[in-house]
Amino acid sequence: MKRVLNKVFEALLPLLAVPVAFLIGAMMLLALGANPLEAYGAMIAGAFGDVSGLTQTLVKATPLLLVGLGVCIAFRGGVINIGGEGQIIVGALAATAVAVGFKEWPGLVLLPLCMLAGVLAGAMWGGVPGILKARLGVNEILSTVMMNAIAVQLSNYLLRGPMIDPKEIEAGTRIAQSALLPRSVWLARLVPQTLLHSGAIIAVVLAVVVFIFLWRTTIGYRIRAVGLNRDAAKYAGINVPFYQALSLILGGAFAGLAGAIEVMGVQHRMMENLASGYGFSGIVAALFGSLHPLGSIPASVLFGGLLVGADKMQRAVQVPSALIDTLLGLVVLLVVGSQVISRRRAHRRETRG
Amino acid sequence: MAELFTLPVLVGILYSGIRLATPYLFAAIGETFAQRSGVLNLGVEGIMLMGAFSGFYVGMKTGSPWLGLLAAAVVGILMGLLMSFISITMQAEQGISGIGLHLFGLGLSSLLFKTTMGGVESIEGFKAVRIPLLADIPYVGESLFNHNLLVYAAFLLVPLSTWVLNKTTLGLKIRAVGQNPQAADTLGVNVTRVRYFCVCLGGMLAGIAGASLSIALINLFQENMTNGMGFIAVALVYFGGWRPLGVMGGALLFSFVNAFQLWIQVKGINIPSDFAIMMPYVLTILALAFATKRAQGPAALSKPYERGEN
Amino acid sequence: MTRYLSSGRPILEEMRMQGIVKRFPGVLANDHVDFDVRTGEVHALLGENGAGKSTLMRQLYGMYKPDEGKILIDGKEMHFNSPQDAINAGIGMIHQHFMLVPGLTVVENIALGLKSSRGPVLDLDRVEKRVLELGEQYGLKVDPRAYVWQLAVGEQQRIEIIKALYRGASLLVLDEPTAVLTPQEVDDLFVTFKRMASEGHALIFISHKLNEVLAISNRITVLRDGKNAGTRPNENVTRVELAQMMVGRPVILQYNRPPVEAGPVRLRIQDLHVRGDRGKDAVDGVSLEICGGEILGLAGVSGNGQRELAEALAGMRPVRQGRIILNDKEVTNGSPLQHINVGQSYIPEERMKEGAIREFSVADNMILADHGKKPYSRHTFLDFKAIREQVGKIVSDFNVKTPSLDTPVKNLSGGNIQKLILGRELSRCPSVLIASQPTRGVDIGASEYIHQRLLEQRLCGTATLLISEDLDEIRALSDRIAVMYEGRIIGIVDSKDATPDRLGLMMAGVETA
Amino acid sequence: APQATEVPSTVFKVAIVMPSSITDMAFSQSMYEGLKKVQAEMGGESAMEIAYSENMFKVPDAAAAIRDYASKGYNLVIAHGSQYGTSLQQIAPDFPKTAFAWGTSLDTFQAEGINNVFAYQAEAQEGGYVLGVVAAMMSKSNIIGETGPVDAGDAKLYIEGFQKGVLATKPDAQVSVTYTGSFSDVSLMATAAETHIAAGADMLTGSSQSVVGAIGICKDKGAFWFGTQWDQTSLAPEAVIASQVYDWTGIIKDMIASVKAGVMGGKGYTLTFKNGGLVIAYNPAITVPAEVKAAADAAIAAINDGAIAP
Ligand SMILES: Nc1ncnc2c1ncn2[C@@H]1O[C@H](COP(=O)(O)OP(=O)(O)OP(=O)(O)O)[C@@H](O)[C@H]1O
Ligand SMILES: Nc1ncnc2c1ncn2[C@@H]1O[C@H](COP(=O)(O)OP(=O)(O)OP(=O)(O)O)[C@@H](O)[C@H]1O
Ligand SMILES: [Mg+2]
Ligand SMILES: [Mg+2]
Repeated sequence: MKRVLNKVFEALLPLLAVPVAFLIGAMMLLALGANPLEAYGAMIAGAFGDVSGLTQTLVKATPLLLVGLGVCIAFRGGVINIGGEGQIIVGALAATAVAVGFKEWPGLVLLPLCMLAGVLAGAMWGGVPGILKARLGVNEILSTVMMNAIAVQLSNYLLRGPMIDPKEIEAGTRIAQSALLPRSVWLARLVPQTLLHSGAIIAVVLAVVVFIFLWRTTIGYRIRAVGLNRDAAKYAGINVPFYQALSLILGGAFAGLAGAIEVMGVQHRMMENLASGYGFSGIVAALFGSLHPLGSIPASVLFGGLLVGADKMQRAVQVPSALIDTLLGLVVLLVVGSQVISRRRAHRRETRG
Repeated sequence: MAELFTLPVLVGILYSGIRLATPYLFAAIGETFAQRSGVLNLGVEGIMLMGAFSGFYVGMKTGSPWLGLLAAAVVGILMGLLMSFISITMQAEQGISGIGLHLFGLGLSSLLFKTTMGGVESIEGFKAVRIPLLADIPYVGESLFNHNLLVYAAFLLVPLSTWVLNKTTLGLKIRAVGQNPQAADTLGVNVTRVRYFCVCLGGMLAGIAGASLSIALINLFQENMTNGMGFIAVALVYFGGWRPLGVMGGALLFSFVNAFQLWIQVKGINIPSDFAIMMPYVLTILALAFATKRAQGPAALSKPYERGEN
Repeated sequence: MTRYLSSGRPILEEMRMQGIVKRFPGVLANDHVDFDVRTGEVHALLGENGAGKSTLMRQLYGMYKPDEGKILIDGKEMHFNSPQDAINAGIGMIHQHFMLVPGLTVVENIALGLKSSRGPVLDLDRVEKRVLELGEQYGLKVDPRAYVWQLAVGEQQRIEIIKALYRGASLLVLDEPTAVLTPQEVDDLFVTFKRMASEGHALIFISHKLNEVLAISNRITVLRDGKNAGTRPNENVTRVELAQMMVGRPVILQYNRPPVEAGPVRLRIQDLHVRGDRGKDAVDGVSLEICGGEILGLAGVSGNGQRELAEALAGMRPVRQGRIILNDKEVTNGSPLQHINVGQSYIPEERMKEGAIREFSVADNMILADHGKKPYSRHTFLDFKAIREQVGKIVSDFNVKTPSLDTPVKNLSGGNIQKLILGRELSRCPSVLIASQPTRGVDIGASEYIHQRLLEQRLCGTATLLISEDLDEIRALSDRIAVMYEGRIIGIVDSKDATPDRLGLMMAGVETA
Repeated sequence: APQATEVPSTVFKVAIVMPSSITDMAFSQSMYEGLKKVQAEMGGESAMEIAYSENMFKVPDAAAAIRDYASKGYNLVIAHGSQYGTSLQQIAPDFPKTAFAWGTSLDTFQAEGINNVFAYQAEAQEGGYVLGVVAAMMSKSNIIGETGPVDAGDAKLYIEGFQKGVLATKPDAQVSVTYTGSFSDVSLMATAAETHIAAGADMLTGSSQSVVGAIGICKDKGAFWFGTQWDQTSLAPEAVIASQVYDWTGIIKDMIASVKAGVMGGKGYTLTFKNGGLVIAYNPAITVPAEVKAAADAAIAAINDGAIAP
């Protein structure tokens, strides 16, 4: 019991760095002529203080968690997936295409089909770097960065051509967005009058599934083995390139699902900038959760809350939105920078024990 | 298609490609140093933005692009120091520190821009310097030898950094620290110091990369003006197999194709612009996929070093 | 008054470690250890795997800080914060685990950290000249322009030694420098060490080979479970006594090898050609057959193709020409998994890199090759209960010393990792076993155990290819001995006829009838 | 909890949510400055309060902001991006006491039974046409370059209108169009301008906040530029001939008056020459020949009376 408490304490220790980041932020706020107390009050209240804030936080946490799960798998498999952005986009595109294309189909069939389409598209977008790495040794950082840019252009093309909302053409405005998804694929709202949708539950369930997958199945075992020591895994008969590719494919699949769920649960249509930032924020969420699927759950909520609260703060005290990025950057830097403190504490504890 | 393979087009691609490649070269060669020493710095983009802003601001206030360049370099070093402290001294996971640094730089550069300038302005940056005889070479002379100083500097950096990495004691230390920091440590090489040096050098070059946009190539600052260049620069390090010459190859390939796709559009070739815009990204992946020789990365890349932990 | 060595360095009269305590998670690696060495002597440090020898020396070299205790040099207390401090104090160290940078050339590795004669610019030609001189002088043959990753471990060891000689320390720590050298090389090296001692150097020498220790040292200290179990002058001790001091019980130093009915041919290698890292054929037409119940020893100086042969047999290195047939099934250029599925086990030479996953727990490492099979898993789900049961049994059978089954393998000593890998591979009841240097760096107690298990395996019909540079081991275990020279089998002799002299000649490339 | 009642009725509270920043020299800045102007006319902060959220490129964030402002009792909440429409349609019915506005679009959702939404749209093609006429007449090479972010929305309207204007004036002129695929890639936009100039263009135009990069290139290379959405003269007084300026003040004032009169929505506004929402701002530093200005004025007149439909 004490051991568990110690571990939990050590996991939370880095969060003590958040106030330090906020202290620096407070100085910036003062310099901008805003009242830091008012600002941070608005931030915390905005993110967790009422139903509206809390639901917004959870809405944000959902894609972060889904992307983060993919990041966990990929990192555990020893590959760095920074292609989340692109994978979200293609996942959302695919889900939209299926939903709009077969809008007459019953929701019972169409809804899972849309999610599947998102998963498959994301898997494909992660699979290209995966297979390029497995077959031709192309570094995945390079290919995932490039695939992000390609996805953006693909989306630009589809959303102003084949997939554009016919109403936009009629109206002559030609805004690059798809038609509205049929209601049958909208994810159920968990709290009326808010955006919180059942995708959040799917994400949490999947976190548990990923945990079981990574630590309780042979495939997960192989992925972790490959991630930690390729040579040893190879000698043990594990097909290293295959599992590297698989981890990128699964990473992509989760990001793709995040995209699908985002259109089905929140936006109800595909539009530009759907992904913007989630691909990277998902990495941050996963790493805040120590690359553990279950740890990613609170980490995503925390990071989602930070994003929502920061927006609220910006509105409450009217400072440039750039302050938010600055503050988030500081939080990330200080939190990861102080993780070493809890590592050292654990080390000391084990050395004494 | 034939109209694309005319002399003016090729000369135009050569000229634009070289200019486009300049910020990538600075940033990617800086990142090459960081990675060769074992530090993956994903925050290049944020540093570039800070360099672009500080270079522009100082250049504008003093009227001297040289002072702007100096400011960008100093700010780049400071950002590098921050990255070093977090990822080397505090041994944080490097990927995420870099993303944090990126967010920080992105935010702070716009914040400073908003509070100090408030709106987009332009300045007189570095002027093109025509190299007398060379620029007179028919066809290619103007494309190659009529650029501003930072463009030349970026390309001179390639042989210089190759030489430093391969022929100096410092370069040897960098390579050793990136592959087996423990071995280097046991020989009395100060792993921390070498990594700090490389990350700060990388930061300085990323700062200059940003400044090359704001005080030499485009001569203005706007929020998020690098628009993902920093991440492409990191990718180019992998493309180049951690060698400056290879990095230059990647930067030029990417930039030439980018210049080429604009010509496709200008010449009204009938493909959707989005596909034209994709070309440099697709070709960069393909070029690497079909390259015959593949370099091995620094073995200790992105692994924090702690003595005794081995 | 300071005295000086011929290299111009001051002589280090006496180094004294007092009451050194060092803890690691779950382990008390050094428990109030006193240890000293004086100019002109070779002081040997003995102990089982995990006894704390390397840990003690790493503190002397500034790699760890002692939790308690003092280090005194010439009576002055020293505080080493980094190896650089130790180097400045005149200490040099050859590390048990090579401290080489694989992607650099031999000269670059040696020049690393040294001042260059040309200031900031490297002067590799000069280093190369000096390296060749040293190699000549001490009988250590190296190719200065080769990349370290291209070299066999024996060659890497020579580079480590040259690195230390090049730097010329007053006090030199040698942590198992002979583990991968041939007897001839060891003899040459000892001449060097003796000369260094007589010049006024102080040397600390660690080895698991008792005859080496007795041959070279003036004094011998034995560590047991982190404590100093006693320091003796060389003259007063015997091998048997030392073994008993280390292990705490008598150790058999002789094996009997009962005759076994040879079974069918299990491993057949036909005209095998395999490329080495340097692009040439490292295995250049090898043909061998090993029957069930037989141990075929493969002797040879390291770097003659043994590593490449073993890797090809494991399915890790492409075969350029020729065939490998395992249990009548052709597996040429098959994946490692195919080899495993046909019933092969493999103990790799580079155990930390290829045999185990450092961050994985003992239990996870035990199931590395078999995790997909019963009883470890069912329908892709791992069965933790069965795993713990089976693994617990192997751990206790093979006497692997570990705090728990959940301890990350990186916290075990090398010898225990070795036993773990061996336990894993042997408990799979392989029909063919490829064992590369199975007891290299392993203490005598553990070697004894490993040898017995290999002999037992022979009784139940395993065909074993035993690759080793330890002639005693080869001779004690093998039924037949093949000698490899420059990628070819230069001859195969029955172990009865394999005198050390004859083997030595064959290893030097002389074919004997 | 909503605190709508606590607001003193004398202060009119306006909030705006924008996809880019208030200093983008384009779409967002034009609206923000319009609000500022109206504020000044109404008597400063005591009469009208302005709150803004910028860089809201993520629609859910923007939606949260819109909802937030509405619940805080703002009288008019402007969703300044067509991508916000779907969200607005869901939010507006929850706050019948708040007036909303969005653009660019003309859909006030009255068909869906919503009565508290205004819509507005800039007829960007009108100014595009007029500037196209000017560019065609002033061009010596008869080659004209246009460069935009993405081939959609406001940019598309403007670029097509410009093209029509050029071709109506000089049918043999050559107009080429490039897109960079991004609203913020300043560097690629600059290269696009470089490419147009290399292809012989002497008159250039483009849309989005990233054109600032292209303007700098025009200045360096001696080409001329036409701006849209915002008067871009200040960036390069020697290169910008004229800009189509969006003047939202008329619309804003009308909306405020409506709200004060109790009409919370249902009106679709357009920004046109006719209603004074579009203005051609000539750069005083560059002399535009009188006959060119006359032709431009004629084009405006023709557009206003419907003789030309750009
Ligand atoms: N970095 C470390 N972290 C945790 N435990 C360690 C570490 N280094 C050594 N140990 C533990 O300390 C003990 C002593 O190890 P040490 O390496 O000193 O043994 P040794 O006497 O050199 O053994 P060998 O003969 O195998 O080399 C072992 O139990 C080992 O597992
Ligand atoms: N190849 C290696 N790379 C990194 N760390 C290692 C390596 N080998 C051993 N260690 C570390 O050293 C610690 C102590 O092991 P030690 O060095 O004493 O092994 P050893 O028994 O002497 O090795 P061997 O018997 O294989 O020569 C281990 O706990 C492990 O953490
Ligand atoms: Mg040891
Ligand atoms: Mg050992």
